[in-house]
Parts: sequence; C-alpha cells; structure tokens
Amino acid sequence: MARQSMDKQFIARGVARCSTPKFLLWMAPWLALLAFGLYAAGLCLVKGLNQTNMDNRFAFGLWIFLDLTVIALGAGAFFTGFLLYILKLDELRSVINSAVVIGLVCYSGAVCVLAIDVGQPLRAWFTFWYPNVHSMLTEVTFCISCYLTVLLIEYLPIVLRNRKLRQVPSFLVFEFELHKLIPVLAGVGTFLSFFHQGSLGGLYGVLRGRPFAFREGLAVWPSTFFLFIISAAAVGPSFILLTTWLAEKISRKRLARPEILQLLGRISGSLLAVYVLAKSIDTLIWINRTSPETGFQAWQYYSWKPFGSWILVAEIGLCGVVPVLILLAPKLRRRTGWLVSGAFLACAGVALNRFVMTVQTLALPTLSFDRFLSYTPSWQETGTFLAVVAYGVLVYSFSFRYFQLFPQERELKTGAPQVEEGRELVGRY
Amino acid sequence: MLPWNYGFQWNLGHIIFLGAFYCVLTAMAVTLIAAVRRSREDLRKHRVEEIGWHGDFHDLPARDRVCRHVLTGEFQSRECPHAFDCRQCETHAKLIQRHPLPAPDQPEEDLFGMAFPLDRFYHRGHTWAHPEPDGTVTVGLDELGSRLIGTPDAVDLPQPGTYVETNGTAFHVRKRDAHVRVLSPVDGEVMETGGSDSGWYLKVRPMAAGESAFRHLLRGAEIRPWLMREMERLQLALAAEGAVPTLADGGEPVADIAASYPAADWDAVCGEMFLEP
Amino acid sequence: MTIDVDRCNGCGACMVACSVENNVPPAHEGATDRKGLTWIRVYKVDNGEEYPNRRTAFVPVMCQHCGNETPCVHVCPQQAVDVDPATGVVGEMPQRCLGCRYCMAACPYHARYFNWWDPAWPAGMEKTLNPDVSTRMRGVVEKCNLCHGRWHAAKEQAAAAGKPDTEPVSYVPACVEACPTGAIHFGDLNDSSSAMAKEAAEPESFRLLEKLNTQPKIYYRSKKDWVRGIAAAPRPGSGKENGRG
Amino acid sequence: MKTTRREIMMFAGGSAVGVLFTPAPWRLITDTALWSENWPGVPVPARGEIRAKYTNCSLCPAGCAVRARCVGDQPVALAGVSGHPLSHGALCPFGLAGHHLPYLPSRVKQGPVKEAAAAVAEGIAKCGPAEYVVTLDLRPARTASWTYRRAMAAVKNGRYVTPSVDSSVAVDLAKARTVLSFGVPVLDGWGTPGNVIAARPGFRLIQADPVESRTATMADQWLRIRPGSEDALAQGLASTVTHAAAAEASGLAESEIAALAARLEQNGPVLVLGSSRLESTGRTVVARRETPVPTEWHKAAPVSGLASLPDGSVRVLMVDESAPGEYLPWNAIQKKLVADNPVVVALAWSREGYARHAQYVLPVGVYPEVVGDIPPAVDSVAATFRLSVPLVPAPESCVKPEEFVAAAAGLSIADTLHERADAIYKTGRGALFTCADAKSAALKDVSAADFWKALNAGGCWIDAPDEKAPAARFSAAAAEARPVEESELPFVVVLNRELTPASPILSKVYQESNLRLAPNTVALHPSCGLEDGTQAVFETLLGKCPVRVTLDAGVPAGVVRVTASPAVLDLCAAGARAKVVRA
Repeated sequence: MARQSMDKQFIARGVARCSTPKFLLWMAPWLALLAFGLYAAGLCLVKGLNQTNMDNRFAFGLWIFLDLTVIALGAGAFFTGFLLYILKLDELRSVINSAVVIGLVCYSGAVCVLAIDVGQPLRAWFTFWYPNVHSMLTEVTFCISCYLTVLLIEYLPIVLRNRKLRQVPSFLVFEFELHKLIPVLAGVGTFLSFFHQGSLGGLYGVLRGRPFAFREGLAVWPSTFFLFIISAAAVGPSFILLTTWLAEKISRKRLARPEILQLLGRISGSLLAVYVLAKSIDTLIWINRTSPETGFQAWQYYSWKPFGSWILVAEIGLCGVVPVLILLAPKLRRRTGWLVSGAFLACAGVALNRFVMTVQTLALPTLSFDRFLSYTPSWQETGTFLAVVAYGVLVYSFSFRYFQLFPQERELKTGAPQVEEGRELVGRY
Repeated sequence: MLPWNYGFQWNLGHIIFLGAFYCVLTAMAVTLIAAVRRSREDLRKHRVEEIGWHGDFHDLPARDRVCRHVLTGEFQSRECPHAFDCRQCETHAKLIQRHPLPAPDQPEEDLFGMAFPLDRFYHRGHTWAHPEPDGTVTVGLDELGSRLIGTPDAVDLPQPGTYVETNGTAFHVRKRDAHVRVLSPVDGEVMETGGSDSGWYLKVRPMAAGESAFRHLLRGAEIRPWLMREMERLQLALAAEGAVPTLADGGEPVADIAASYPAADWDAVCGEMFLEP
Repeated sequence: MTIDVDRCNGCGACMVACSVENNVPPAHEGATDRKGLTWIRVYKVDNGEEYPNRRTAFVPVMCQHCGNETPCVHVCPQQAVDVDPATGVVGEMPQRCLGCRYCMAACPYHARYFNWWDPAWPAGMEKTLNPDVSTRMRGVVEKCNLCHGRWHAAKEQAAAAGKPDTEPVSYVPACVEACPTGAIHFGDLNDSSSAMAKEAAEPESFRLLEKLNTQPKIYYRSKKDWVRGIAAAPRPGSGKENGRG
Repeated sequence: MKTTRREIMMFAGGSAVGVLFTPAPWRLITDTALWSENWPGVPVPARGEIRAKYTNCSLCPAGCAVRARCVGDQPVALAGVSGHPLSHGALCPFGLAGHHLPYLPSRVKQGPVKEAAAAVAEGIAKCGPAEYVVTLDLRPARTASWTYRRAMAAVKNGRYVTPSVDSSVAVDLAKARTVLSFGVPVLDGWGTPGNVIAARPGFRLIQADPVESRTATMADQWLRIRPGSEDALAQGLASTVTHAAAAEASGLAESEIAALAARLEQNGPVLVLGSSRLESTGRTVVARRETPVPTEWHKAAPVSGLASLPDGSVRVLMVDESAPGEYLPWNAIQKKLVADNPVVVALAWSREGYARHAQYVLPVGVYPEVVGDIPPAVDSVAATFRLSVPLVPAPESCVKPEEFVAAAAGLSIADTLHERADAIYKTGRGALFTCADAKSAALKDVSAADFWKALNAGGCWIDAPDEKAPAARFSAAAAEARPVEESELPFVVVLNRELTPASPILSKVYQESNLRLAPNTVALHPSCGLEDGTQAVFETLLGKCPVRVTLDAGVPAGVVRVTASPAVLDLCAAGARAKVVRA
C-alpha cells in the first residue's frame, strides 16, 4: 500500500493509471523477452557472429533490414518536431512527446543492434577516428549517433516534467530553460535526420556492384537517398498514429483528439503520394536505363522465385497507392478503421521497400555462375531483434505511465469538447 | 576526424563533412551549456517559484487560463497573458479606469451558502488576502477552498521570516490522497502562522503597500461570476472523476465536500481547483 | 594478372598455396562454402547443357582489383580498404576493419571473406605460419591482396639493392607460383611492352562483369565462346542454382 | 573545514575536464585500438632467418621435388623445383601443404613398441609349418622394401606382400599420340603431375569415365560409359567382342565405338590406361630397369601378392603404412589371418588406415620427418633414385619401420640408403640433378661423397635411357564385382582417388568450396532425392560408414561417387553396389 501511494506520487495528477501490480504484470512478459534477447545478443558478442546465419554472400541479414525499417518508422520524431517547432504546426504539440519517445526507442534500439552486428564492436569509434567521408555508412554513423544524443536531450524535459521530479528546484528550472531551447535541437535533429535517412538509402544506391540496388542520382547522392528521406518522412507520422491508436486501445483511454490523428494521416498520405510518384519514376528509369547499362536486364531480377515481380506490385501498388488513397480521402480518414489500416499499409510498404533493398539485393546472383541464395535468420538473430521490440515496449510503457506523453489526455477524460464548453460558459454571463 | 589522423586531407569533402559534424556538435553543446547556465542564474535569482507557477499556468487547460474580464463578460474570450498577475497588465489598468467596479451594496456575498466577505481580496487559487490595520496582511483559504479541503489531514506552513511571493507557494495542505500547494495572493515576509482552525493561515508583511499590491486580486462584483465559474469547474472536475455532480441545481456544497465523494480522485479535483495541474 | 581458363584443371593448388602463404586458417568445423575463407576460389562452371553437349570449366576467382571507382574502397566507413596508386592493388587493413561487411555487400565478385570464427590451427601447426603475413582476428573482412607480403619482401630486397623506391618490383603471388599447369600469369599491365599487357589485349581475354565498368585488373582467357560467356550477367533464373559455387 | 557535496561535485567535474587536457585519455584510446587490433588467441608467426631446403615429396609415388621455405629450420611453405627433369616444378595441393602433416590431429603419437616387438617375436617363434610371417608393404621397390624382403627371407615362413605385384612397368607418355584412359585420373594425380602436364600437348586424351571427373572435364574427348563396363569397352575396341556387345555394356552408341576404334587405329602410338591394365600400340609401355641394389641384398624374399597366401595362414602381420600407397581392403587381409590370435602390427602415423584394425599401432615418422627413397613413378621410363629428406625431426616416440621389421627378423642392417647410393654410383650410369642450381651432371663427373651429399639435398639420380627396354604389357585381374539385386543397393560405386589423410588446410577445397570431393563425402546426381549437405549413411554388403551428401550434375543417376578413404575402401571396391540413406 505504501509503495503504491509512493508510486502514485510519480504519476501525473488527474490521469488514471492502472495499479502498480497490474503494471508490473504487464511489464513482466516483456522483461522476460528482453532477458532472452539479451542472452541471444550476448552469445553473438561472446562467441562471434558465427552464431548468426549470415554468411559471406549474405553479409547483411535480418538485423540490417530491421534497423532500416525501425529507423524509417522512428522518423516520426524528427518530422513531427520539424512540423511543430520549425513550421509551427501547433496541433502536433499533443503528440510530440510520444513522438520523441518513439524516436528514442527506435534509434537507440537500432544502434544497439548495429553494435552487435559489426564484427569488432570495440572498434566502432574507428569510424569517427578515421572517417572515410565518401562512404554513406560514415554519414549514417555520424548522423545517427548525433541524432541519438539529440533525442536523449529532447527526452530529458519529458522526464524532468514528472510531477515528483519537478519538486526538485534545479530540475524544475533546468526543464524550463531547456524546453525553451528545444527548437534549436529540433532544427539540428531535422538536419541530421534528413541526412542519415538519406544516406541509409544511399547505402544501397551506391552499390555499383549490385545492379539491382544501384541507382543514378544527383551529385554524390543516388536517387534512393531522396526516396528514403521522403518515405521516412511519410511513414513517421503514420507510425505515431499507429502507436497512439494502440496506446489508446491498450490503456482504454482517449489520448489525443481524433482531429490530430487525422491530421497525421493527412500529412502521411500527402507525403506518401509524393513518394509513390517519385518511386515509380525512379523504378522506370532504373528498369529502362540504369540496369541495362550494367548488362543486367531488370526483368531477370524477378525471375528468381520467390522474388517475383509481385513484390514490386505489392510495394508500389498495395502498400503505396492504396494507403495514399485512404489517407487522402477525408471520408475514409474520419473512420478510425480506415485511418489505422491506411497508416499500417504505409508502414508495411516502407518495411517491404527496406526488405527488398537489403535482402533481395544480396540474394540475387551477380556472377553468371553464382547461385541464388536463400537465408533464414538463426534464433540468436531473431532473439536479438525481439529484445529490441521488448525494450521499446518497456520504455514506452514506462514513459506512458510516469510522464505526460499526451498532454490532452486529462482534458479528454471528460468526454465533452472543452473549448466550446468554455465559450458557452462565457456566453452565459 | 582530426588533421593529424590517418587519411585526413584538406579537400572539399573532408571540410564540408567534418565542418557540418563539428557545427552540429557545437550546436548541441552550446544548447546544453546555455540551458545549464540559465537555470543556475534562475536558481541564484530565486525564480524557482515564479518559473514553477509559469509552468503550471501553461499546463492549465485553456478554459482555466481566461482573463478575469472574461468572467465579468467584458470580453468574449481572452487568455491571461500575465499568468494571473494583473499588476503588469495594461489592459487591466485601462479597463478598470474605464469602468471601475461598482461599490458592493452589502458587506458580504453569500453564494451557494458560502460566505465571501467583501473586505477581502480573492486569489483565483482560492485564497484571500485581508489587509489588517497594522499594515500586515492575513492570508487564508476562501470558503470554497476550505470546504474542498475540509479539515486537512496535514498543513505544512512556512517558517515565520520566510518570504512568500504572489502566485508562489504559500503553504501545502494534504487531504486524503490530495497533496496541494496553495498559491500565495501577495508578496511579503511571513510574520505569524495560523491554521485551519484559526480561520487564517499566514500573517504577512507585504512588500508593497496600498491598492496596487492587491490589483491582481478579485474583489467586489467580480467574485460572483468568478465563483459561478468555479462551481462549474468543480462540477466538471467531479464529473471527470466519475462522481455524480449534485450542485447542478445550485445546491450548496457541504462543509466537507471531500467526505461526500469518497470515490473521487480528490487529488485531481483539488489540483484542478487550486490551479495545480 | 591473366588466368587461362582452358588450362585450369581445378586441382585447387592455388587455393592451398594461397592459404599457406597468407596464413589463412583451416576451416572451423561449422564452416561451409558460404562461411569459408578462400581468398582465391575455383568455381566449377558448366554450359548448362546435358551430356554429351555438357562442357565444364574451372574458373579461379579472387579479388579482381577493380580499377574504376573500386566498389569496396568507396563504401568502407573507416578507410580500411585502399588502392595502392603505385601498384593498383586493392589493399585491405584487417587491423582497421570494423567488420561491418558493407564492402562484402558492395563486391560483385564475392571475393571478400569475413572471419566468422576465431582463427584456429591444430596444436603445433601455428609453427608453420608465414612470418611475412600477420594473422587476422575474428570479426574482420579479408581478401586477396596479390600476396602483399611477397611484394613487400621484394620491395625490401630492391631497397637493399639500392633501387629507387619508385621503380616497380617484380615478384609472383603464391597462386601463380603454385599453379601446376601455369594457367595464371602475373605482370605489369601498365607496361604495354610486357607479355601481360599483350595477353590482356588479345581477343580471347575477357573480364568478369565488364559492363559494370569496375575495370578489373584480372583478365581471364579462353578460346571457348561459352566460357567467355560467363563474363556476362547471370542467365535468367529458373529458381534452380546454375553452376556449383 | 567541511566540504559540501557541491564542492565535491565541482572538484570531480573539474578534474574530469582537466584530464582531457592530459595525454592520458588519448593514449588510452589508441591503446584500445591496439588491443582490438591484436585480438587475444590469434597466433603471431615466429620470425627467423629465411632459407630454402630441398627434398622430394613422399606422399605419393610421384615423389615430386620440393623447395621448402624455412624460417630457421621450420618449413613454412613448400613449392615445386622449377626445371626438375621429373616433376617439372609442379606440385599438387596435397604436396603444397605437406609440411602440415606432422601436426595432424589424427596422428598416432604413442605406441606399445616393446609389447609389439615381444608379441611379434612370440608369434614368429610359434609360427607353424603352414603359417606365415608377413610384411605388407604399401609402397614397394623402396630401399625399405628391400630390407623387408631380406628380413622376410631371414625368418622361417617369411613372406613379403605388396598390393601391386609388378612395379617394373613404366609408360612413356612422351611417345604416345593418343591416350585412352579407363577412369584413370590422368590429369589429376596419376603418375608425375608435372610430367603429365609437360607431355599433355603431345597426346590426345580420350577419357572413358562414368562420371565427369576432373580428368574427363579436361580430356579432349569424354566417353560417359556405364560404371564397371571398362573391360567390355576395351574388348570391344580390341574387337575381341562385337561393337554391339560393347555398346550394349558400356551404354555408348555402336557408331561411337566404331569411330573410336578407327581413331585409335590412325592416331598411334596409343596408350591404354586402366586400373587393371596397361596396354599399348608402339613402345609407350616399357619394362623399366631396376634401380641398382647391392648384390648382397639379392638374398631376399620374392614379391608376392596377397592372393598367393592361403586363407587363415598368417600368424604375424606387420604393415608398413609410413609411405602411403595402394590400400588393400581389410576384409581381404582378415581372411588370411590365422583364427587363433594372430599378431597384427600397424606401423602408421595416421589412425585412419590399418590402425583401426591392428592390435599394435606403432607411431612412425611422417613426411617430411623421415628419410627414405622414393621409387620411380609409373610414368618415368628411366630408373630413378631420390631421397625424401627430413625437414623437421620426428617425435622421439616414433619407430623406424624397417628397423623394427629387421630387428624382429634378427637381421642387422646398416645405413641401407647409403649402401644403395654407393651401388648406384658403382654403375656409373645416368645423371645427377641438383635442386639448388637446377643443373644435371653426368654421374661419372661427381665424387661418391658429393653424390651422397647431393642426394641428401633433394638431388635426384636418373638412369640413362635404356634403348633396348622391351615393350611390356601389364594386366591384373579386374576387381570382381558381386552381382547384387538392384533394389536393395541402387547405386554403383565409382571411386575418387584423393590423398588421405591430408593437411587440414585442404578444407579450402573440400569444405569451404566443393571443388574436390572430400573424404567421407559422396556425390550423387541431383535427382537422387537427398538434399545437398545432408548427413547420410553409405552402406554396402560389407558394412556402412557415415558420409555427407553433395549433389553433382556430373555424376549420372544410379552412380555414387565416393572418395577412396581407407574407411570406404574397407567397404567396397570400384564397381561394387551401395546405397546411401539419410542418417
């Protein structure tokens, strides 16, 4: 009882949260999953990468694919921040905190997995010490590590705003002052994100040795550089929408106004439209010019089962055009079911794109006497990935319980739309 | 990375790339350092209370931040730009010049069976300030405030000699699960401390004397509309906590409201009413 | 370097000699042909026909030492790969390598190999390691560097003989020395008078995936048209593997 | 004075910043680099003076000349000796990694020498009239072999047995214009690889091979015959049976056989190579002169085959496995042993051969630890004499096989190699090739001492060409393949000759690429229904052993190609039937 009341003091005033035991009950399975994943990751670190099913041909596997996906989904953090602080789209204030936490989770998770993915993690800092500025990976490393710091700093005010911590004067003032400077960080973060989302795409676009991935582009950047930026910016809001919706479902509360979610959907939809258009043009150029010039007929990539041309259709059509139509149609957007499934399709589409870029690229043969390879991750790889998922859920649940991720939550507790209420009261006197 | 590292060249690529990188680093570092230095400044200047209140004020729902002149119907809607400190508000100054408040006709307002003596100034955080003839000011919870708290489980009063400031913390009261800081209506040094039974909590020697020291406080004809509104808010707060509102018909709140809503999250209700989100 | 595919009988001497020369450890029992360390690897390729039209050849594939926008060099985040401007050899610095394997994804010839296991030799066998080449640790990428150890030794000899450092030195990589049929030749492509340059210029010479425009410095030679055909992109897949890798 | 927490924090922070301006942290950063750059457990190669030593590889009968690159006395790399008259500078993958053999995990290191000697002595003592004391020599015609023959002559009922009886027949590739090979790996380790490669442009190679072996791949013509139909085809070509019959047996078209026969007619001289035969038109198969031996050695036991011994008659068997050669399946040997506890001593360096069956396994030195001569290869027309010179010392525990056998027979031997060298020198014939300068000199022009010295520096004596060497033909009984019901054993065995055991580094060609067919691996046609890399059991009438399956379109359906490791050879001969089932 005493502990519970103690626990209660950390929970923001006026928001209902489940009892401590119930909360622990919810966390327990995720903690278990995390423990299992950490064990798997430990194996990979101690015994080496022979624990994975990657090999010389499949140099990248599940991990890189998921890193790319997760980081694309985490782009919501930078993009929302950009819209809110730089473009002053003030409605988004009600989801920014949640966006920051998601971003933090995604990026820190991705960085951890990367640290396991490299053969010599102890030398990670070599990239900073002897950077090869022509390598997209250098760009990625620099930007991601910087942006992770930015996210941590952005996360700080959210933590310090906690009811109990706020009673410490120095925390109080620090939070206040830092919050005033957040726009600067938002700016920096946007800059960084634009670049590393891009260079993640560049990673593959520059592989002239892999005609399936190779793309022409502007200056030092292949077209995938820009495609990745747009697609990331497009799905970021969708993912926030999804998570918010999930949080609402799980916590059985209203956390943000439906208009906000619809707004997110609209932003996502319109960017996705741009992306799908660009992607289609890029694909056409690639099929008709880039690929043949390297001696590879584009259609032959899709002659290796199971990677038939259906994958292209699914990526651009099902998970591209369809969500655009859903998210841009006001009628459908107003229906939560449609909105959510639209957002989901968008995320799925980008995930598929990252999958194609990483896995299919490596599976396809380049030499005429190559084999077409298949690859299934080992349980150690999967476990490590699950650890990241569990970690994400844990951090998010914790933040949701103790910090104000959704400022509107309290107002929304009473079903009545508040502002109008205020108006009519005024009217009465 | 650094000119003396392997593979470093003074070519465009390196300069642009590393330049950008170092700029980013500097930006982040500067931001952090600036934040730290400014907060140390604030601590030195004892702006904690003020900042705390500002934070609270901004966290208040829009409807709770409205200007006092909206209460009196002079505005359709206006959000207070000064965090309820009307002393620095030109608009307020102009307005009270244009049409000063009518003098109260009776010595005290009786609202929903609660007494609001008109010789006192009322703070929107449900405290009153009463200038005593000896130049000190007594500070206490108003009727609604004290009924919300009822008989408090604990009161944490400042030591005599400490300073309280307007919209800063005057004292803390605890009732059931509700921990509330009560906002001070005036600036000044605490002379004596009373308690819930003595009818007043603090005796304060104000910093500034005269009318201007109380300009930010509600008085006279303002009280009624304000209190009407407060009752509305109380209803909403109670409703939000799933308690059945009984005041809709303007019935009187009982002496100890808390007691009559055992189920309600009293912390939330008090937070709402005492302007502590 | 030129490799006469018609002469190669796939004995594997080059692979063994290479491993002995460069201190490449024997396979861990878990290793397969996809997790191995074979700086030079002889592939058995066929023309896809059935007997009696079936024809088979052996193609040794090592790092092709690309001369144009060398894919691996450009992607390495920490300058662990570089092209020696003097020799044009693509060098690898395992001590610098982080093990991100980006270069392996970049290489169209699959000529780069990752140390999936800690290198291990049977007890006592480490005595037979070549003192001119340092061993590599787990978690780094390695590949053919045209026997950099031998090149270095030749350099030192030349220096000892008082030759200027700029002058190209002559040496033979282990695979060239070991090939019993003399299928592999090694020389200076830039020196147009050299036998090497002449061989490379002959019509029966070809390079793998020439259209990628990576400008490999390894030339293959064959009088057989179908063998020269392997330089092109893969035959459109029927899903089944073509050729045993 | 009391210090506040604040002061302590400030001190800590201050010192942290201060440290950044000292070299310490930067020094540490570089150190972490060093640590991770020299990962623990990674061996550091020993340095030392580099010098070249010469020897001759005794791993197979070819005996290629070897230049060893040594650090101090330790060989770190082997290579051929360019300009060598026999091996022409070539060395096979096994020879290239020969210096790893002393460190094989499967090596025999200790053995009950005294007990074995006692047991042998006892066995010889109670050896009955119809019982024999046998020395099995896998590599005949060595000086050691002579010692065995002398020893067996010295003991009562002594017999000297070798797998292939006649070792005096040589083929002259240089003379051949057409070579017809029945599954003989002509281009893949047969004869002296260097010599074959050198002679290759001179002849047209026709390979009759059931599977697409490496030789079949490189041959000018590949005849994919049915396994076991070699003899039928040969008879067809020799017109002892009709082409139709030959075609029927071999699965070739009748016209194909006719055309082939015609071609052989026109493009003589023809050399016909088969596992069980050597034939020729013209003088491409000749009787080679024996490498001279001291006259006193001629009191020696005759060379006999295992078949010459009655079953259940061998009381004592000593097997010299020190020099790998043709392996006799254990069941064939077992038949010959007496019923009541025979004495079987294996003198071996590897556990993979007869060591699996013998009561006493005595460790012997392995190439390049031991000194011994290498008899001329099948494709060397002239007699030769060259020594495999030790490059590294053999472990203390090792015994010298010839000394063990001689001691058992009570024969006292001196430095037999030196004696034989002198005997050769006395003839004054032939020439001496020295590796260091790659020069040949007439034997007459060198002193006996120099001759011996040169031999111990990897030098090689080559007999003068023997003009009146008679054309010869060699034919042994073909391995009889038992008729078996197709259903129970669906596959016909085709053996693949690989040198086993070999250096672990051969994993490059066995495991890390499937260039060669690894020991304990079977190659099957993709239609066999098993997946590539599955663990399976290889089973014949004689038993079973675990194998790994690899799929190869070059192997016809109904055929299993298996590497001839001792374990496999114990189970089957070429042409036998087998089945492969998932483990």
